[in-house]
Amino acid sequence: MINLAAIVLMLLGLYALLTTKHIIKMVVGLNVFEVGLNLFVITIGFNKDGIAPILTGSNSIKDFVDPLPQAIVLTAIVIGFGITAVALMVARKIHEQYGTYDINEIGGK
Amino acid sequence: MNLLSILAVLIVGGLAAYLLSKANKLLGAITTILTTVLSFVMLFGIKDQIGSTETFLYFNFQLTEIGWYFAFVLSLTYGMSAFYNVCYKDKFMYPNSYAMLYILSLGGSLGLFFAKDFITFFVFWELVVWTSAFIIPLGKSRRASFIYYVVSSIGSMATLFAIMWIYKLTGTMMIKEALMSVDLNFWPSVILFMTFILSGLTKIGIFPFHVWLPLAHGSAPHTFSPILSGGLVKLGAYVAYLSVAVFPSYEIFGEGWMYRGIPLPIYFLMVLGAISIIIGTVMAIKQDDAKKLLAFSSVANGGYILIGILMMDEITFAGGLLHLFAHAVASATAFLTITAVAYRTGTTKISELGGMIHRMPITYTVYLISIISMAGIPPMAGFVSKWLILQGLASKGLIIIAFAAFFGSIGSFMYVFRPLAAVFLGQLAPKHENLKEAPIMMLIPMILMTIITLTVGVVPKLVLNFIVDVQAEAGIKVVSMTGGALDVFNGYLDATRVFVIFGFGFLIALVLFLLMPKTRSVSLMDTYTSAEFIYTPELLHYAHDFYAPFERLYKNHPSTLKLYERASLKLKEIGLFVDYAFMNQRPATSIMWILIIVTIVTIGGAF
Amino acid sequence: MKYSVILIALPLLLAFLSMFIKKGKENLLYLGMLINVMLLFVLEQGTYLIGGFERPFGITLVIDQYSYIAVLLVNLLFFFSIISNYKQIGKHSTVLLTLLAGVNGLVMTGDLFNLFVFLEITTISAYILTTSNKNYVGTFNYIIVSAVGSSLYLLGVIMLYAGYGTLDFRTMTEAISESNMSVMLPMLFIFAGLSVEAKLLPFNGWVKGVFSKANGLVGTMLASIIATAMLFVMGRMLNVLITDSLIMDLALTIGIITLVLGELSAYNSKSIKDVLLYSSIGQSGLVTILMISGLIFPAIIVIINNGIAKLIMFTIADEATKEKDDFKGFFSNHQLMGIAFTVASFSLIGLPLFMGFYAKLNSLIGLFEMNLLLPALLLLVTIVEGAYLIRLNIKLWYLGEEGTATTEIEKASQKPSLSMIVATLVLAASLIAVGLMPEVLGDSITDKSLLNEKQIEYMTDLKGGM
Amino acid sequence: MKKVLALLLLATLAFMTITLVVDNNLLPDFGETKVENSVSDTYIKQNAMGENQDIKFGETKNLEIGSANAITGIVAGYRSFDTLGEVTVLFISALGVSLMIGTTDSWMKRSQSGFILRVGSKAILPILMIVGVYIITHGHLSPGGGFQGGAMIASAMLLLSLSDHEFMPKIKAFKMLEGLSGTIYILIGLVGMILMGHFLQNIDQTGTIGELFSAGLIPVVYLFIGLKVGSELTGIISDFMKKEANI
Repeated sequence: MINLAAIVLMLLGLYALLTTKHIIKMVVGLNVFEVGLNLFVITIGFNKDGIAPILTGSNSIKDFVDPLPQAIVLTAIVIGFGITAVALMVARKIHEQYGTYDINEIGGK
Repeated sequence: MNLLSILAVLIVGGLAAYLLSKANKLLGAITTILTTVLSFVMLFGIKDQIGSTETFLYFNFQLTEIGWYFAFVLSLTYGMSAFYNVCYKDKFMYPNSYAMLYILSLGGSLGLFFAKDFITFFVFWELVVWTSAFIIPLGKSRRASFIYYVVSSIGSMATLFAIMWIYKLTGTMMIKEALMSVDLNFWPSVILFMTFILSGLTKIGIFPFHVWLPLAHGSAPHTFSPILSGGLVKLGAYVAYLSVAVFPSYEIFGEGWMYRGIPLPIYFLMVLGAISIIIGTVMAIKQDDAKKLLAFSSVANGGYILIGILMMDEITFAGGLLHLFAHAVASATAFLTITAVAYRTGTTKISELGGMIHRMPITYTVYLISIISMAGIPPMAGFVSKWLILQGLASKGLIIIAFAAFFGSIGSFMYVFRPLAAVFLGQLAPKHENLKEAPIMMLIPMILMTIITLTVGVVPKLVLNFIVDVQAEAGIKVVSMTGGALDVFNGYLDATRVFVIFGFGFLIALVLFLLMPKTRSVSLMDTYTSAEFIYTPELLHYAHDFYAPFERLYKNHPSTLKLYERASLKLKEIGLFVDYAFMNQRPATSIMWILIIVTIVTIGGAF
Repeated sequence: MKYSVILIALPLLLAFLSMFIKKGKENLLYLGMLINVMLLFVLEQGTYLIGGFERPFGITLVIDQYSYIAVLLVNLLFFFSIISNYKQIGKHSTVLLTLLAGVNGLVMTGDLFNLFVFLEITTISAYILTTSNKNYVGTFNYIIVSAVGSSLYLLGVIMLYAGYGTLDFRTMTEAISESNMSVMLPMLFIFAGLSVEAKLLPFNGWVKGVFSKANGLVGTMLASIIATAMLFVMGRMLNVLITDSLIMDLALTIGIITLVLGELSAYNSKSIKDVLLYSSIGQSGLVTILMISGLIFPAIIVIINNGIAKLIMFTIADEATKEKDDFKGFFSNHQLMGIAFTVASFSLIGLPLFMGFYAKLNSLIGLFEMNLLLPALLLLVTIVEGAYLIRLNIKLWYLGEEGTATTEIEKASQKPSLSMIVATLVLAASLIAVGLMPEVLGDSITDKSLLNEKQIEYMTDLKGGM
Repeated sequence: MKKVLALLLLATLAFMTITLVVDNNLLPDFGETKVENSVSDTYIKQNAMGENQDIKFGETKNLEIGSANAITGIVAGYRSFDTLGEVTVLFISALGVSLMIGTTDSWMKRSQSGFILRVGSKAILPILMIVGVYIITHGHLSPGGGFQGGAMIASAMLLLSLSDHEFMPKIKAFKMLEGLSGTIYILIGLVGMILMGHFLQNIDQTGTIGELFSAGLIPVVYLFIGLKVGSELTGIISDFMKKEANI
C-alpha cells in the first residue's frame, strides 16, 4: 500500500508545481515529488519477511531484502539535494534581480 | 573536347572569376565573357557526340539532342549578356561573387541539361536556384529574392518527391529507364506527373507560380534580368519536356478522359498555360516600370512555350521549341536595351523617360526589332514560332487555348508599344539633353542579337534543323520542310518570300517618309494653356499612365501575391501560437503538458 | 579499449584538480579537451567492464558502431566549440570539464541507472553554464522542468527493474523481448523523461528562456554538444528499448508535431538565436521520426549535420549580434564567417553538395518504404526551413533598405578571433567534403556507395551490441 | 479555476497509474519481491566472479567485495561508477552555488545567537562529530557510510556557525579538501585500472567479512567520500550565508 501512497505523494508534489506562484514553493514542490519518487523506489525492493541487508553475527544472507533499490535511492537523494541547492541559489538571484518571488510579476518584466 | 570539358570550363571559370575580380573588377568581368562565349562555341564542337556518357564522382552525364538544344539557347543568352558586366562592374556590392555566381548558374543549367540520372539533375538544379537567389538581392529588393527562393523551392521539393517516388517504384535513378518503366494506375500516376512537372511550372512562371517573376526580374541587377527572363525561365521548359516526352504521359493517361485527343492532366496544364498568357498580357499592359513590363511578357510567352511542348505533335511542338529560342533572344535583347537606357539615365520608369531616339538611335532600332519579334510580327523569328503554335492549336480544334493564344498576340502589340512610344519616341526631357549612345561593349551584343533574330526569322530552317533532331529523338512525327517552306495542314509558310514582300513594303514607306514635308517639333515642356501655368508638366506628358482607360477596366483585379502573403501570415500565426502556448517561462506550463500527455497515454493504455 | 573510461575519468580528475589552482583554470580545460581528442585516434569498438564485473552485474561502457560515431562527434564538437568561443569561458572552465565527462558518459554508458546519473551531471553543468547569460528565470524554469523529466526517467527505470531484475541495457532488452509483460507505463515515463532534455515539443518549455540570450559558448554547448548526445541516447532508446506499440505511435506523433511546429515557429521568429533554437527543436523532431521508423543510418547523418551546422551558426550569430541587435549586412565586412554560415545553413536545409543533402536523400529512401505521407511532410517542412534560412542569410549578407541597391560597405566594427574563423571554416569544409564524397565519413558508416543500395541495415549488431 | 483543472488532471492521472501499477503483470505486488530473480541476488552472495561460497559472519575470507553491509557493497563496490558520478553532481552544485554568489566576503548580519544555543551547541558538538566519523569509518559494517557521515559533519559545522558568527568566515580550506578527496577517489580508480586491470576495481585481499579492516578499498573510498561530502555541504551552507556582492 505504501507504493500507492508514494505515487499519491508524487502527484501532490506535481500539484504544488502546477498551481503555486511562489518560486520557493515550487522548489519545495519539486522536493516533495522527489521524496515521493524515492519512497516508491524503496517499496520496489521491500519484502514482507525480509530483513535489512546487513550481515551480523545473528542473521544470514538468505532472507535479505533487495539492496539495489536502496543503493539507487542513496544516489537519487544526493542528486535531489544538488538540484535543490542550485535551484534555491537561482531563486535568490531572481529575487535580487526582480525583487519578488511571484512568478507572474517576474514573467511580466 | 567532350561534355565534362565544358562543365569544367564553367566551374573552374567561375572560381577563377571570383579570385581575378578580387584583384581587379575589369578582369573578373572579362573572364565572365570569355567563359560564357567559350562554352557557347564548345557546344558546337560536341554536336556530333550525341549519346556519349561521362561520369565524375557520383554524377553521370549524357549528351542528348534536347539537352544540346537547351544548352545552345542558354549559353547564347548568357554569352551575349556577359558583355554588359564590363560596364556594370563597379555598380555592385560584391562584384567578385557576382562574377562567380553568374558563371556558376550557367554551369548549373548546362549540367542540368546533360544530367543522365536524377541526382545529378537535382544537384545542378539546386545549384542554379541558390546561385540566382544570391544574385537577385544585389539589385533593388531583398524580398524579391526571398519570394523567388520560396516559390522555386516549392517546385524543386515537389520534383524531389516525385524523383524519390520513382526511385522507390523502379529502383533506378537513370532518367530514361526510370521514367519509362513507371507502372502505376491512373490517379497515382497523375499525382506523380503533377509533382514532377511542378518545378517546371514554377520556373516558367505558370499561373499560380508566376508571382516571383515580376518581383525578381523587376528588381534584379540590370545585367542579370536578361538572363533571368531569357535563360533561367527556360529550365522549366526542359522539365516540362522530360515529364511529357520521356515520361510516357500520352500512353499512361491515354485511357482516361480525353478532350480532342489530349488527355485530362495535360489539358489541365494547357489551360493553366492559357491563363498565364492572359494574366501576363493583361498585367504587362498596366506596368509603369519597363523591366516589370518585360517580366510579365515573359510570363505570357512562358505560357506559349508550355502549350507548345505539351502538345507533342509535329507542328505545335516545333513551334513551342522555336518560340523558346525566339523569345529567349527577343526578351534578352529587350532587357539589354532597357539596361542600356538605365545605364545612361539611371532609371527604368517609363513615365520618367522620353525621346531616347534622339540620343540613342541604335538602341532604339534594336529595341524595335526585338519587340517586333516578341509580338510575333512577320519578318522576325517570333512570328514563325507563334504562327506554328496557332496553326497546331487550330488544327487540333482546341478553341479555348487558341482564343487565349490569339488574345496574347494582340495584347502583346499593346504592351510592347508602351515602352517604345513612352521611352524612345516623344520629346527628350531637358535633363537627358547631353545623353550619349550606349557604350561600345553594350552595342556589340545588341546588334548581334538583332542579326540572329532577323536571320532566323528569314531562314527558320537554321534552328528548325536542331528541332527536327529533337523531334526524331522524342519519337514524334518530324515537321516536314520542302525547300525552306514549312508545310502546315492547310498550306505552307515560306518565310523568305514573306520577308521579301515586307522588305519591298518597307522601302515604299521609307520613300514616302523622306518626300513628305517635315513636321515642326515643339518642345513638350513649354506647354501653355489659357494663362494657367503648369507646375508639373510631366503629368501631361503622354507617357504618363499610357493606357489609363484600358487599365480602368480591371482596376481592382485579384493578385496572387496577396494569396501567398496571406498563407505566410497563417503560418506565422501558428508559430506565434507555439511561442505563446509552450514557451512562456513558467515551469507550470511545461509540466502541465507533460502530465496531459502522460494521462492521455495511460488512459489509452488502460483500454 | 581501456581508453574508453579515460575519456570520462580524465576530465573529472582535471575538474577536481582545478580547485587547487586559482588562475589559469582554462589550461586544465584545454589539456583535458586535447587529450580526449587524441584518445579518439586510439578508440576501438568493444565493451569495457567497470570494476571488472561481468555484464549484468557491473556497469559497462559499450562502444559499438553506433556509439563509436557518437563519441567521435561529441568530443570533436566540444573541441571546436571551445576553440571558437574561448573568450567567453570566464569562470566556467571546471563546469565545462564536468560537462565533457557527463556528455561522454551519456553516450557510452550501457547501464540504465548510470545513464540517469550522467544525465544529471550534464544537465546540472548546463544549468550553471546558462546562469552566465543572467536570465535567471529561464535557468530556473530549465532546472525545474528537467529535474521533473529526469525523475520521471528514474521512475520508468525502477519499474523496469522491478519487473526484470536487471539494470543493464542489453540484458533488459533481451528480457523484454522474451517476456510478454505489459511494459507500456515504464516506457512512457522513460520516453517522457528523455524527451524533456531532447527538446521534443510539449516538453521543451525551457528552451526559449535558455537560448534566446545565450552567448556563443553556452549556445553551442547546449544546441550542438548536449543536443547531439541526447539525440544519440534518444535514438538508442527509441530503437532498442521501447518496443511497446502505443509508445512508438506516441513518439511518432510527437516527432511529427515537433518537426512541423518547430519549423513554423522558426519561420515566425525574427532574431537569429530564436530561429536557431526553433530549428534545433525541429531537427530533434526529425531525428525522432527517423529513429522510430527504424532509419538509424539517415538519423545519424542528420544528427552529425545538425551538430556541426548549429555549432557554426551559434558562434557566428553571437558574434553578429554582439553590439547592435540589427545584424543587417554583418557579413559584408566578415566575408569568411559569412561563407561558413551560409554553408552551414545550406547543409541544414539539405541543398545538394552538402552533408544535409546526403542525409535527406537517405531519409527519403527510407521513409518512402513506409508510406507516401511522411516524405511529403518532410519535404513541405524543408520548404519552410529553406524559406527562413535563406531570409536570414540574405539579411546577413546584404545591406540596404528595400528599394535601393547599395554599393558601399560600412567599416567593420569588431574583429572576431582568428581561431573562430579557422574553426568555423574547417567545419564548413567538412560539411562540403561529406556532401561531395560521402565515403569520407569513414567506411564504418557508409560501406555502401551513395545511392545504389537501399539504406544499409547495419544496426543489426546494435540489437545485440548494447 | 486553474486549481480545479490541475486537481482534476492529477486525479485522473492518479487513478490511471494506480490501476496500471496494481493490476499489471510487470510489477510484483507490494511486499512479494523475490530477490532470487534479480541481479541483487549475486550482489548479496557476492559471486559475480563465479565462485559461490556461503558467507558466515567473521569466518569467510577474501570475498569479491567482502563488505558486511550489502548496500555499501553495491554503492562503493559493484556500482562505484555511479557513486563517482554522484560525487561529481554534488561537486558541480557546490561549485555552481559558489560561482553564482561571486567572490564576496560580506556576510549577512545576524542577531546575536541565544544563550541556550551557544552553551547547548558546545555540549552536542563533540557527540555529533564522533558519531559522524564513526558512521563514515563503519560504512561497510553498519548502516550508513560516506554520504550519511558527511552530512552529519556538515550539520555539526552548521550548528557551530549558528552559535558564533565568526566561525564560518574563518574556514578557507574546504575548497581544497573537496578537490583533494575527489582527486584521490579517481586516483584509486586509476590505480585499480593499472593494477587490477579494470577502472575502480577492488583489491583481492578483502580480509574477513565483519572486521574493521575488511572489504579492501571500500572503507578508504568511503572515508574520502565522507570528507568530500562534509566539506561540500559546509561550503554550500557558507555560500548561502554570504550577502550578494552587488555587482
